[in-house]
Amino acid sequence: MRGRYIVTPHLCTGCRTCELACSFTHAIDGKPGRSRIYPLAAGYKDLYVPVVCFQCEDPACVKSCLVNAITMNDETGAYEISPEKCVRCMACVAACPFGCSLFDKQHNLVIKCDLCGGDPVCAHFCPTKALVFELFDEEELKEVV
Amino acid sequence: MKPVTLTINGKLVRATQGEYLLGVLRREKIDIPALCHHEAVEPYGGCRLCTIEVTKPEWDGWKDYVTSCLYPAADGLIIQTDSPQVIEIRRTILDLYLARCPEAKLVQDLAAKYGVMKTSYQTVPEPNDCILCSICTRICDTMGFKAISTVNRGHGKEVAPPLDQPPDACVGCLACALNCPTNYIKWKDVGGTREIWGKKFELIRCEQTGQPTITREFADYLIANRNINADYFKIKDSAHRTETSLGLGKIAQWTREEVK
Amino acid sequence: MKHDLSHLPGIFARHQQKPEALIMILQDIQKEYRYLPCEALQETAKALHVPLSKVFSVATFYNAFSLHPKGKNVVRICVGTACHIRGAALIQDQIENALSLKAGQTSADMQFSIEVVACVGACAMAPVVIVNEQYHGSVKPSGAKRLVKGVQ
Amino acid sequence: MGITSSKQLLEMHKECKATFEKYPKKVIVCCGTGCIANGARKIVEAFQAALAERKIKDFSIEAVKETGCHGFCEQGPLVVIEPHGTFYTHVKPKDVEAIVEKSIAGGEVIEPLLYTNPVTGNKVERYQDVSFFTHQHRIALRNLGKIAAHDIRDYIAVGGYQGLAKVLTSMTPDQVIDLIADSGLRGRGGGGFPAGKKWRTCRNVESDVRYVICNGDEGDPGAFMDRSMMEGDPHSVLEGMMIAAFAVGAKNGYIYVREEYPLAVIHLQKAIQDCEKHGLLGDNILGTNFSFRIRINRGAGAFVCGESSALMRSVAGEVGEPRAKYIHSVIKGLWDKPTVLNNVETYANVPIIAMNGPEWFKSIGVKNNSGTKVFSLVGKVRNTGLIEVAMGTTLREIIYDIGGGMLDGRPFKAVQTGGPSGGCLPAPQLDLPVDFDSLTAVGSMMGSGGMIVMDDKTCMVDVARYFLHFLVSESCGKCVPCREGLYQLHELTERVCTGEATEADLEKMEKLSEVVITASLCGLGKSGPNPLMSTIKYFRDEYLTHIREKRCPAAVCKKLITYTVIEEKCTGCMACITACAYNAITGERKKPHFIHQEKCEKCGACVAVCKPDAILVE
Repeated sequence: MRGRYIVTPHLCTGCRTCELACSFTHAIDGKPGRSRIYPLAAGYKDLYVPVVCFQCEDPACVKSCLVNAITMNDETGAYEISPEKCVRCMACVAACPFGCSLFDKQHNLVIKCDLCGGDPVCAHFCPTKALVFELFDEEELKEVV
Repeated sequence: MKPVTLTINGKLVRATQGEYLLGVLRREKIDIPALCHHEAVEPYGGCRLCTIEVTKPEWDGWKDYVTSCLYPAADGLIIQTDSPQVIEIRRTILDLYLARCPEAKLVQDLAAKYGVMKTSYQTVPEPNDCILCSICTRICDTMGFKAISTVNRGHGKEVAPPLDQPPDACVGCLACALNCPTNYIKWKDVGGTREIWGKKFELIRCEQTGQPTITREFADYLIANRNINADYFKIKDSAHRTETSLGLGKIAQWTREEVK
Repeated sequence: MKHDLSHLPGIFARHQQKPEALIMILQDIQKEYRYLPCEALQETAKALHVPLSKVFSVATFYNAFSLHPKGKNVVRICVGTACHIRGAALIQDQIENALSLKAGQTSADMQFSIEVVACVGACAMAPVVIVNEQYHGSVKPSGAKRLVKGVQ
Repeated sequence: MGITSSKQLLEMHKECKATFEKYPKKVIVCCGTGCIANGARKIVEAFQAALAERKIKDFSIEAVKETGCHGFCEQGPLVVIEPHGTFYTHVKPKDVEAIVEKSIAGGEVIEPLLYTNPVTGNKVERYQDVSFFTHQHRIALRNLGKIAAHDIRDYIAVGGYQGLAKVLTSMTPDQVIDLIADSGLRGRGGGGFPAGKKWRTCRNVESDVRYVICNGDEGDPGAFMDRSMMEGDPHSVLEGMMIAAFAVGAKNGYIYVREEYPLAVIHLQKAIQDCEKHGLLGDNILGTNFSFRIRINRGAGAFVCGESSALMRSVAGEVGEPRAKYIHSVIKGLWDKPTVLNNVETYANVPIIAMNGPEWFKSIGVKNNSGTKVFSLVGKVRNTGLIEVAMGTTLREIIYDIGGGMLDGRPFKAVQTGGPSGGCLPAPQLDLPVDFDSLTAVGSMMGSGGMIVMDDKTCMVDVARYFLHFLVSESCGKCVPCREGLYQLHELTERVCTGEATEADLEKMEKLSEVVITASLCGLGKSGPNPLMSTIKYFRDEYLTHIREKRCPAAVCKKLITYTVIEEKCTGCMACITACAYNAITGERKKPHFIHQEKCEKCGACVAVCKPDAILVE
């Protein structure tokens, strides 16, 4: 299952539901994790943008990782950080030009959006449909892959 | 990738030929202790705690005791992860560890789990918390810095920077210290400077928030060797996110006005 | 201590600066300077493009290398099994006494170093003491002192 | 000007043979390490000087050969006059003049220089009749004491490189492997793994590159077989490696030599250069498409580098830490390529097996253990030296027939085989046939061939402590059972030696030993407790005497012994007083002396100088 986020900023109210959804989805031992998605004020009145990993082509996080802990999940197309492999050197956190690799202090983990295995929970919870996760159709998928 | 079938503690389990058994066992949620294992680096086989018992029908009852971190899966292997012999090996090793690292919490806890509360051997003359797992040196090697290594050999082995001087090759990434199982490697970050292995580093300050990020040396290494745009390191992640939202906001605002 | 490092390029060239020749290069350096000076290790790392940490690791792993200067005269006492059961320990006592040094040490005036070696392969003449590459076989405790006094 | 065909090699063989046999008489001066240490070089110089001034019919300095070790190092320097075999021992430079005059020119025998049989007291004229040699069967050592070690022409004269020629021109690699497999040759380095099987595995691995390595890192203390072979007959080793390389398909070979063996390095280097000059190493050897090169790597003092994976890392210029060998180094060895690693003696056997065939080799030795084995017979035995016997020869034959029995007539107590990985065998095991399987069955092992004989003055606890001390300092430190386990075993054994141990400690030692053996990463740890285990097994009483009575029956363990003067015997010569570095002895001339226990360091200096044996150690 591969797809992409469709963001419609003027629908976003900055309610931070997506953030909560992310945080709870990534809880470990019942402790919510740090959110991988950040709905931020976008510089204009009533305008918010949920900032989340773009799953770039040739991502800086992957290039900066010296232990190859960040790899693409072939099924979802998401770049995922292996928590066992990650050595917490903060290279990717410093290198991502969008600030989407983060350090979760509570769990002592470097984290980023993993698309929840192909069906991001944040999008489900967005009350205004500002954040939608849309699957690629067959033709598009061929292009992407 | 040939699939194989193993018998683990009496249960049939599928695996891939040649993959190391520790991975298979952990996938099966079997608790196998290991002190020198780290997924970022090649298996080492130093602590021997992940020793298991293996046999095959054609071995005529002969059993081998092998470290699962390095033993490749093969069809028909029969594995026992907690036979009395295996437990005895682990208990003895932990007993020996306690004689070397009596104060290391990790070792104490693991030993206690195996019923060893106090070492039955002579504590070594100068005990410390280094368990000589080599995770630090192997991570440093894998990352490409090769700044620290083990020196001497045998019982006198230790981890040290070359010539016992602040290592030139160290970029202050802290990976050695942050992955040390017993937190033996000391470092400190004070007021935008970092110190580790006797070497001092300036941390980059975010141009917007003034907060410290990684060391200048580490960033320079990534710029030079990993082809990462130098500008990315000028601000910290939160500032990057703000910039991203503002950038996207501009486009959104423009579309909004268009629509109007 | 500063060293004349002019011998090093020749040593590196003799081994074509190959990283796998590291051990042999260090042996040649040790032969030249009678130990491995820090500067030489740094130069070696540079010339072979081998990390300094690896050079240091190798230099401290093998018995043959010393990071401290050796004395002008090196007395090596073989403590191989054959020598051991024919009384190498007594010989060692005598020599250590005669030179007021312990095995592994070098005298303050840099005249003598005492080393023990696991076996020099001259077991048929046990016990063996080697003074400056000269082998002495069937050494008696009473004769041990004379061996080193002879050099003094 | 190289040799480009087997025909040319045969011609060269004839020519060299003619030179080799030009003079009816030959003088063999043993130049093994032992004899050199005793002054063999000076003997050679003396011959040169003596013959420079004097012309002898049918003789010249060319007929004076500096050969490899004869093995009888105890009696060196040795000089043999061939073809009669007149055997002169303890030769001094001043004797040379007489040897030239009487023996060479005159044909007489110089009685005082002959070997005296220690049992009968009779003089023995020919070395063939010396019991040390008569019971031996020399295959690997075939050329030692026969040809000049540094002269390729001598080697070719005695049929050298004919095995290689035969293999290259008339056999396929698979046939060579079959031949070695059929012969039953097992690795002489210790484990006894069948060489043919190893070669076949290597050949069958798919790879573009393969390597052949010769393990000359003879680290076992108390062993010097490989040293003597590398020094005395380097070409046999090279030829064996070449045949192996042809069989497995390797283009490059390495010889890893201990750094304590400088002469071996020099001789091997010379041999390699000579081979290159004659086209026996390099491209298209003997006109075939077989190409092979050999390089020498000097070790740097690490016993663990005798372990194959550690050795290979050391050849690559790295720290000699072993790796787990669940994938064997034959498959993934040097630089991760398939690699055949055999030891010096194994290779030295190969050329002659190639020449004489597998049936011949199998006819020597016993079932599953064909051929011979070289041992360094040392310790408290009369005739110490290098020996080679057929597999299956008993310990008793070796120690009593070849070794001439115990030194100073003291009782036999144990023999240690296999070095730090082996064990100590007691008197009831004397009739054990010496072969790989029999030794392993009784808790020792063949090892590379050290055989150290011990008498009642050897403390078995001290021997175990000695080996553990050695292993603790030689452990690479990678794995816990070896690094920490052997350290603790040494500490515990030390406690036995000082009388602080309890019987519970003894049990603890046995249990810990089991774990170290099963759980260690490499052979060093896996066999490390053997000396301890075997001494506890066969000499438990001695341990118990240390523990219960705080007494060392062999009077070795310093903490448990005292030195006292036997007043009736003391002549009051004051020699001990002068010798004692700790001022622990007082007394007046011609009056019995006295040892002050609180000052005595038990160094043994007094015993060594006491002529009337008046010092009691117990």
